[in-house]
Amino acid sequence: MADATSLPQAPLPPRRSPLDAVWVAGDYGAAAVGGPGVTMLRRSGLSSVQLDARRGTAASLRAAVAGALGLALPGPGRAASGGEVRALWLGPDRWMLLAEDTFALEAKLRAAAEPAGGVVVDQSHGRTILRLSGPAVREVLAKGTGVDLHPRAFAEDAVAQTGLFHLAVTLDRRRGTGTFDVHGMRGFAQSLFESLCEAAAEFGYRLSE
Amino acid sequence: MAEYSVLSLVRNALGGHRRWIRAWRDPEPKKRYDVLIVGGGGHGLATAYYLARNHGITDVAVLEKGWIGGGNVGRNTTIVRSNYLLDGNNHFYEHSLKLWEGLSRELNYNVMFSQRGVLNLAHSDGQMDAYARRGNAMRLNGVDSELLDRNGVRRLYPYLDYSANARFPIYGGLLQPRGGTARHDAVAWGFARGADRLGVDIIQNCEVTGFERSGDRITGVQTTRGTIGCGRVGMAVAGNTSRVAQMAGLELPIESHVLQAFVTEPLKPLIDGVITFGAGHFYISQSDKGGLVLGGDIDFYNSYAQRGNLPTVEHVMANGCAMMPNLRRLRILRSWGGIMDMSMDGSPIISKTPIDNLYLNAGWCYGGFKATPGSGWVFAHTIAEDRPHRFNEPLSLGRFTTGHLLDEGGKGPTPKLH
Amino acid sequence: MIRIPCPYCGPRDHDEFSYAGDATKVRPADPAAATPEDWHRYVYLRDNPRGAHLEYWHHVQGCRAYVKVLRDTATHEVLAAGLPSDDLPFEDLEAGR
Amino acid sequence: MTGSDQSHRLPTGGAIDRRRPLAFRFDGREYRGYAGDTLASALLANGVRVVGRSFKYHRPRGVLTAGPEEPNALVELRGGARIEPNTRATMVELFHGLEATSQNRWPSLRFDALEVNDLLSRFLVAGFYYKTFMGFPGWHFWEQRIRAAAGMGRGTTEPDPDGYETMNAHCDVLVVGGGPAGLAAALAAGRTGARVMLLEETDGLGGRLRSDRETLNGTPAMRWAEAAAFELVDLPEVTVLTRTTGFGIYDGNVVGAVERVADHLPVPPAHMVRQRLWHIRPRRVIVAAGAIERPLVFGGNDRPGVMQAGAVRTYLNRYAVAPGRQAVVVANNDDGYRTALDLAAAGIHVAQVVDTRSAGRGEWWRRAVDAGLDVVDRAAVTNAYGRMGLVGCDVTRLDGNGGTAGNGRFVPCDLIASSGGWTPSIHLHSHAGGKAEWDDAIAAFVPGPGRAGVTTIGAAAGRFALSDCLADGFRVGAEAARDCGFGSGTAPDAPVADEASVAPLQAIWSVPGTPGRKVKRFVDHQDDVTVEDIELAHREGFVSVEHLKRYTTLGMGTDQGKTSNTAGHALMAGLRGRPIPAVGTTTFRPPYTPVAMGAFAGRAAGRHLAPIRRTALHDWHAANGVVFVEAGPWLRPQYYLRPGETNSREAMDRAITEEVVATRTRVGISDVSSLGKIDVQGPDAAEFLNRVYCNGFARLPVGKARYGLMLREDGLVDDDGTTSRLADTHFLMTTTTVHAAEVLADLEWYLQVVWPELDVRVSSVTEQWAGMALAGPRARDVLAAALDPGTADVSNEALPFLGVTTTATVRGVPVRIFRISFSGELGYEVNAPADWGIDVWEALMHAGEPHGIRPYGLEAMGIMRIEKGHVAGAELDGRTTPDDLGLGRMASTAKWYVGRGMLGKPAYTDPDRPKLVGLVPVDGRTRIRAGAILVADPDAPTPIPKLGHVTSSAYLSPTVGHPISLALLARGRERIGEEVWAVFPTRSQRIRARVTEPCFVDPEGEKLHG
Ligand SMILES: Cc1cc2nc3c(=O)[nH]c(=O)nc-3n(C[C@H](O)[C@H](O)[C@H](O)COP(=O)(O)OP(=O)(O)OC[C@H]3O[C@@H](n4cnc5c(N)ncnc54)[C@H](O)[C@@H]3O)c2cc1C
Ligand SMILES: NC(=O)c1ccc[n+]([C@@H]2O[C@H](COP(=O)([O-])OP(=O)(O)OC[C@H]3O[C@@H](n4cnc5c(N)ncnc54)[C@H](O)[C@@H]3O)[C@@H](O)[C@H]2O)c1
Ligand SMILES: Cc1cc2nc3c(=O)[nH]c(=O)nc-3n(C[C@H](O)[C@H](O)[C@H](O)COP(=O)(O)O)c2cc1C
Ligand SMILES: [Zn+2]
Repeated sequence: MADATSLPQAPLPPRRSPLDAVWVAGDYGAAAVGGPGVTMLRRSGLSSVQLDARRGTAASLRAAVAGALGLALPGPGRAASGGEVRALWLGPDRWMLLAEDTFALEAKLRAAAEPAGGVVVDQSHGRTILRLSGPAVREVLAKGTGVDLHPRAFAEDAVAQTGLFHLAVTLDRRRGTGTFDVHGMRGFAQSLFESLCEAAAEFGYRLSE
Repeated sequence: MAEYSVLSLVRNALGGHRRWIRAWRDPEPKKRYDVLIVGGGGHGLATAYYLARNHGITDVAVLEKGWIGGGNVGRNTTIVRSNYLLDGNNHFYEHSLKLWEGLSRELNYNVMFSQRGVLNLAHSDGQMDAYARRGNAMRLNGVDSELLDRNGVRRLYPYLDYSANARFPIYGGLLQPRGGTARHDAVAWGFARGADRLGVDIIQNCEVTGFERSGDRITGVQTTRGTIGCGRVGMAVAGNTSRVAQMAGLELPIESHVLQAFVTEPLKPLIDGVITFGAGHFYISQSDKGGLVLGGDIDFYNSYAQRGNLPTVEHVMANGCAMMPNLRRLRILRSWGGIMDMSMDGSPIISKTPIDNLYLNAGWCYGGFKATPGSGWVFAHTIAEDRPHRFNEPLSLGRFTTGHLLDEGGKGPTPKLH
Repeated sequence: MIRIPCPYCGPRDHDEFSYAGDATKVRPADPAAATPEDWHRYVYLRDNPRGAHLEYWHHVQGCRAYVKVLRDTATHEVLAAGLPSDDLPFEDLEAGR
Repeated sequence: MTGSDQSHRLPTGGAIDRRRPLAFRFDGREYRGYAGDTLASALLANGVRVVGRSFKYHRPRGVLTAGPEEPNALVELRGGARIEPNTRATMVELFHGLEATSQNRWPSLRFDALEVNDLLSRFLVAGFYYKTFMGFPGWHFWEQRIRAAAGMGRGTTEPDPDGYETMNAHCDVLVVGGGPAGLAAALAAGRTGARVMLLEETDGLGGRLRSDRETLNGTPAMRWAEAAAFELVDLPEVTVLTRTTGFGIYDGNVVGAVERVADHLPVPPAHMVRQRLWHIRPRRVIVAAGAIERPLVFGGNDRPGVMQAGAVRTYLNRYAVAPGRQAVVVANNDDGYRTALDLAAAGIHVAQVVDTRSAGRGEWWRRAVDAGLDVVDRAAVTNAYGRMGLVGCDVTRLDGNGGTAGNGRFVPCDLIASSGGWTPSIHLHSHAGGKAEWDDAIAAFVPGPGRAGVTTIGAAAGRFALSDCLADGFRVGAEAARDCGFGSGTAPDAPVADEASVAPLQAIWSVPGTPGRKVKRFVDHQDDVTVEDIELAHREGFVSVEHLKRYTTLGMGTDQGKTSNTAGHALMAGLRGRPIPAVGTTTFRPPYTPVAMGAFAGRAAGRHLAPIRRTALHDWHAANGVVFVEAGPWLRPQYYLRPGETNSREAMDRAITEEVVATRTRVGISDVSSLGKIDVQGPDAAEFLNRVYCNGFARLPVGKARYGLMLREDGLVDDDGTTSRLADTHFLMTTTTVHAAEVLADLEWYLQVVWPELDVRVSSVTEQWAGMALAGPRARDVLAAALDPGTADVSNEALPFLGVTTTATVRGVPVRIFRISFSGELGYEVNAPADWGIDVWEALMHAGEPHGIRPYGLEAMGIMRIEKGHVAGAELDGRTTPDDLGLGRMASTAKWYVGRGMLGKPAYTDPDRPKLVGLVPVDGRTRIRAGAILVADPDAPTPIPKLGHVTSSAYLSPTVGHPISLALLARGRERIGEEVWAVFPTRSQRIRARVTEPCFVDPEGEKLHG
């Protein structure tokens, strides 16, 4: 059933983040010459829509998504960007598609993907996304994950579903030097945030708006 | 004069300790024995001892593939208690605990059984209720138990984490004052010496590699030291149960898993009794030598390797340090593992088997050390009388078919969860 | 750390997975035709071999696939890994054991 | 003690920084050392000889070694909450203000009351405690005394103030050990561009080169090591970690290592952890851990002043410390000559060089003789004298048959440098399951076949010549890199070592005593295991090395037998008349050297033990008087205090009662976000649910919800929850909070493994939706008022009990509304996208204000579900069947579902099984607590037969006005109306209880449907 996704009439309240109570922009941790080792920002207000291919529909789904979004769904361990949308491989026949809007992506996907065998599940509110960049990012993440983040092993557009400080996350290695998006579960966002801050403290870190 | 006593010690000291004799003989295996016990761990040795002592059956050999006590009896965290919820377990373990209370004198061997109290911590109302139920059930069975509130726990152990920083606050606990620890190696050696003195042959470096069958009966066992004939066979090989059972064509409700244990550098007395954390698997006590002996969860995968991996080590330590934040600077001296025969309901099996003269003692999971004397007692009875003792009737193999499970944790047939 | 080569994610630490046990156990295909004895064997009995063991690991913190792993329970060495539908060389190993 | 200010510091030399003197204290007395010293070298520089007491006999002991194998010089480092007992003085880098205290002595190091044990030692032989303490007054009495005497250092009861963390690493080649072999390996691998890590336990690279005066191409070999270190640092893919011990190899060749980040500092500065635990996942491991010297076993070989020869060289050359002024050197290998020459070069009088061999006259012997040293061979030190410090020793000829010839000659000395050969550090090789093989040439175990990907080189492989170590390193390093796809595998050229040829070692496992003299010959210094103890163990049948270890405690101290095991095992082999390899060695276990528990725990300490899961409504609760309670990972509202109210028992009781009353009479709202929510979609979704639930789901209409019960494969109840059909092929399943993750994993299991033919996709949407239960007679009014007009009709007709609507919006936010209820009231569960959860909650609160709405927490929810007889965790305890819970009729007979095959088991159908019932106190007042046991006769003799137990209880049901409980009672349904005893012996309680139906409120469900 189409949930109430026919675009609502009333103006929507701004979306809250589970980090509202703890996120105070500023510089923290050790004072680092040459700027903080890590800069963190929240990627709020995105659409994160999970797209599954039903049994035997992966190929038709790929074609449908390519047609509608101009995006080739990536293979295992990879991300792909197309237009305004970024797609992350999450698991066999499963992707997360992200865009900077509130409902448009979900609606688009329902229209394009469902007929092709896609199963669309909105997860926009269930995941909290942090963007980490700076010279110490790899070291900070390495304190919490067993995935090899060296560029030889985890190049741009690499994606990993893994544990970070014992929490299930998706790591998305963005383009540019040392920029990672970390997608975590909303309920654990504050724990994840605290772990990242503690791990980053020795390098100095910045919370930016 | 008892063979071992203060006086004999003094007398021998004056003689330069030259007159002590072997604690147990090192005989060549005979061609045949009335009863063969496979496995020279605590249970096998205790069974042999009680066969001779309680049933007068002395034509017995214990066959051990390595050195006696080299299995789990020699690598466990030595916690002895009888604080079980379900009657089937509680009566059995309490019988065992009573035997512990007289064991050193019985064996003329100091097994250092020390009733320093076993305390289980609770971290939620639900857990307090569950402990209350257990404590109450124990009392109705005549077993000691005390329900402590948070202050009661604090009086016993002032240095646990009562701070606001504790992730899982301490609500209270269940104390069994008669619980405690024993010197694990001494238990194996004491039973071995006791059995030996009653005529039992203890045969080391003798691995059982197969069974000789005649119809539904076992006529002998093949070993690395030749074939040995027998009237009856009792199997008490703990982590190796499935392998030996397979030689007899039995498939059992058992998986083998590795449990790690740890000891710290020796310290002056720091922890008096046994404490277990309730918000994660962790238990700790202090050995008489001074090392803190601690353990936690199994490694969660089938294993026959007596060693585990870092995630479990770290998990155990994290739980320990959360319960007692003063542990963090203390150092782990040694870690090791033992292979545990995890049964499908988490409770032991002491039972007859589909094979007439083959008897099974297995499924000990985390907790068979405390059972050692009791297990030997009822297993000897089962072998001698060809029927279970009343305390091991509920521990039959048949319960998995009938559904009379003894699932203390309610975890179902998932061994890694017990 | 056992390193498990997830067919999708590549080698990962075993603590990203949750152990799901013996993969040689096959659930009775036609439950109505299965006898109590069949259920008993499926639910309770285990081969529990020392050596090559065919087992499932669930990549819970990863792609959430159930991965079939052939692992030596004596050494913890991973001998092969695949999907539930894959045939791993278990029989060969068993025969040679 | 003769300590004046650095009286034993050599005037020149050493790798210490004489411009940086550091003050420190030992046992309260102030001393000075230099940067670059260890605590041990600084104590020796100050002439401090006795630093500790042995474990059992409390014998005064001095520094024996210069490394991690130190068994004697254990101190309590620092103090207070930072105290570190049993710290090896040889491994502590000196820092300004360091405080150390000697341990295992009372009242002082000099006068230790328990030294009486040394006099009683003939009684306190190995295993004496097994033979006594069995009678009056009982073991417990003696145990207290023995425990007080045992142990070593003191722990603290205060929390450790410092931090720890974990670090993960990957590399192509990992080299453990930064001596010449390890440096060469790291260089060879690093130059290829491979990712290389090098671990070194001490503070600097060089290994034995830091201690020995070896040369390469005529220049000190240490120069080469320094150059190598510089080159490594410059290679971009090479990581060098000093102060880092590789403590164990685990499966997958993952190496655990601990980095002592701040242990060389007085306290860790802000944001710096004390220690860091590394998980290193290398493709190839090269172990270059070096070798450990063995002391010779002779009478009095534990006297303060007896030291390992290699350690003597370390103190001389690296620390510029004279460990004595008058030395005797004794060895069974050429190390004696090396050491004697170094002593002489440092200007220390070498009174005698003793070679126990009959065939030791090689090039080193010649050098010693040429240097004018007094050399005697076929002789040994047979006894050493001096309680608080060595004063001399007997040197006696050996007769070549294991005895002595003639009387010993007394040689005055304050230092004995002894070497019994070197034992390769095969620990890591062994952790990885590698075999140990006996090498007669060096009389030690060397690595045999081992795990693929792990190679041991240099001294750790029994190759002691510097040239061999370098050659090994370069070759194996290059090969390892090549195996990872880097370089050609060709070893770089090694520099040429200027080495004298070595005369073979001749093992001597214990030196015979001087006839007629009772002497103690220590094999294991720390645990006071003597040659006589080993003989006793043999006599009593403890002849396997494992029995020997456990009976005598050989090798069980903090040093784990690093200096003692080889001799101990060899002695047993001798007694048994068997070759040493046949007797074998005990098992090597991690950690290589002791590792702090905090390092393993990492950041998972205190409240970080487990991550905290917060609901989307958390911030609202926090701002509105909530008291949270831990529910697994979740923090959930337990109850709400009034503004400004402080928490107390009374406040809690009142809050809970008010919350129940408000909900039952008006309207309440609670946060149910933590319930598991699983999105189930696909053409086979209905069939799938039909198989996993015991009740039917195939024909659930779209827009309807149904309560479902799930069994485990063994037929017992697993989980319950309502599942709604949102569209023909789309369901939303809910689960209990605790089982949410497990249920999802089970569903995935069935879909991926058991029924791959079903076309269904499942995913967790727990986090996507905030869940709120709105309940009470006014719930509909509140809901209707909160909805954006026209978005949904929630009238009883349009949205009857178990109806579902997904069209509504609240403040523009799309919500899902399910008409279901746990409290038994008219109720709705409203799900809102989590980021707007608080907005929707506030809208409902706002709409509820005129109706007196109250938020309610878990306690009130618990009471209301007990009032309704709804089962929860305490009843779904993994031991109950559907029928036990009164849900037997739910289990379909028309279809197959998980668990059905088991339900016929005799025990499950036994009429005596406990069944769910209600209980009320006959006196109408006394609470029957959960955990009470139900019995027919509380005065029956023990064991008292049990009829069941109380699962859940409400101390007061505000609705019915008295306490109520749920229980599982044998033949319970037949006993309704009867009375039983509920006993609670741990609180000395027995209560008469009447058995009732399990539902206390609105049994017909009128409220629900109204
Ligand atoms: C780390 C750890 C901690 C534990 N902590 C506790 C605790 O605190 N309290 C508690 O009560 N219990 C504890 N246990 C459980 C307890 O140690 C065991 O349940 C108990 O020791 C098992 O019985 P056993 O002594 O007979 O076994 P074992 O000592 O293992 O004896 C079995 C013997 O059989 C031999 N064997 C195997 N196969 C053959 C063969 N084919 N031929 C000949 N011989 C064979 C083995 O070599 C072994 O010696 C713990 C276990 C472990 C591993
Ligand atoms: N005189 C002799 O007979 C004799 C005997 C043995 C060695 N040696 C000499 O010693 C040197 C041996 O060279 P090498 O490189 O093989 O060994 P080494 O002893 O020089 O270096 C080993 C290094 O590894 C470190 N180490 C040990 N275990 C570690 C661990 N688990 N984690 C981290 N670091 C660890 C040690 O601190 C040390 O620095 C050569 O110079 C050789 O000639 C001489
Ligand atoms: C209760 C207990 C206390 C122990 N105390 C020590 C100890 O103080 N020192 C030590 O080296 N090992 C100690 N161990 C561990 C043993 O050395 C050994 O690791 C264990 O028995 C397993 O044997 P294995 O390592 O040879 O396989 C202890 C073991 C147990 C069960
Ligand atoms: Zn995966």
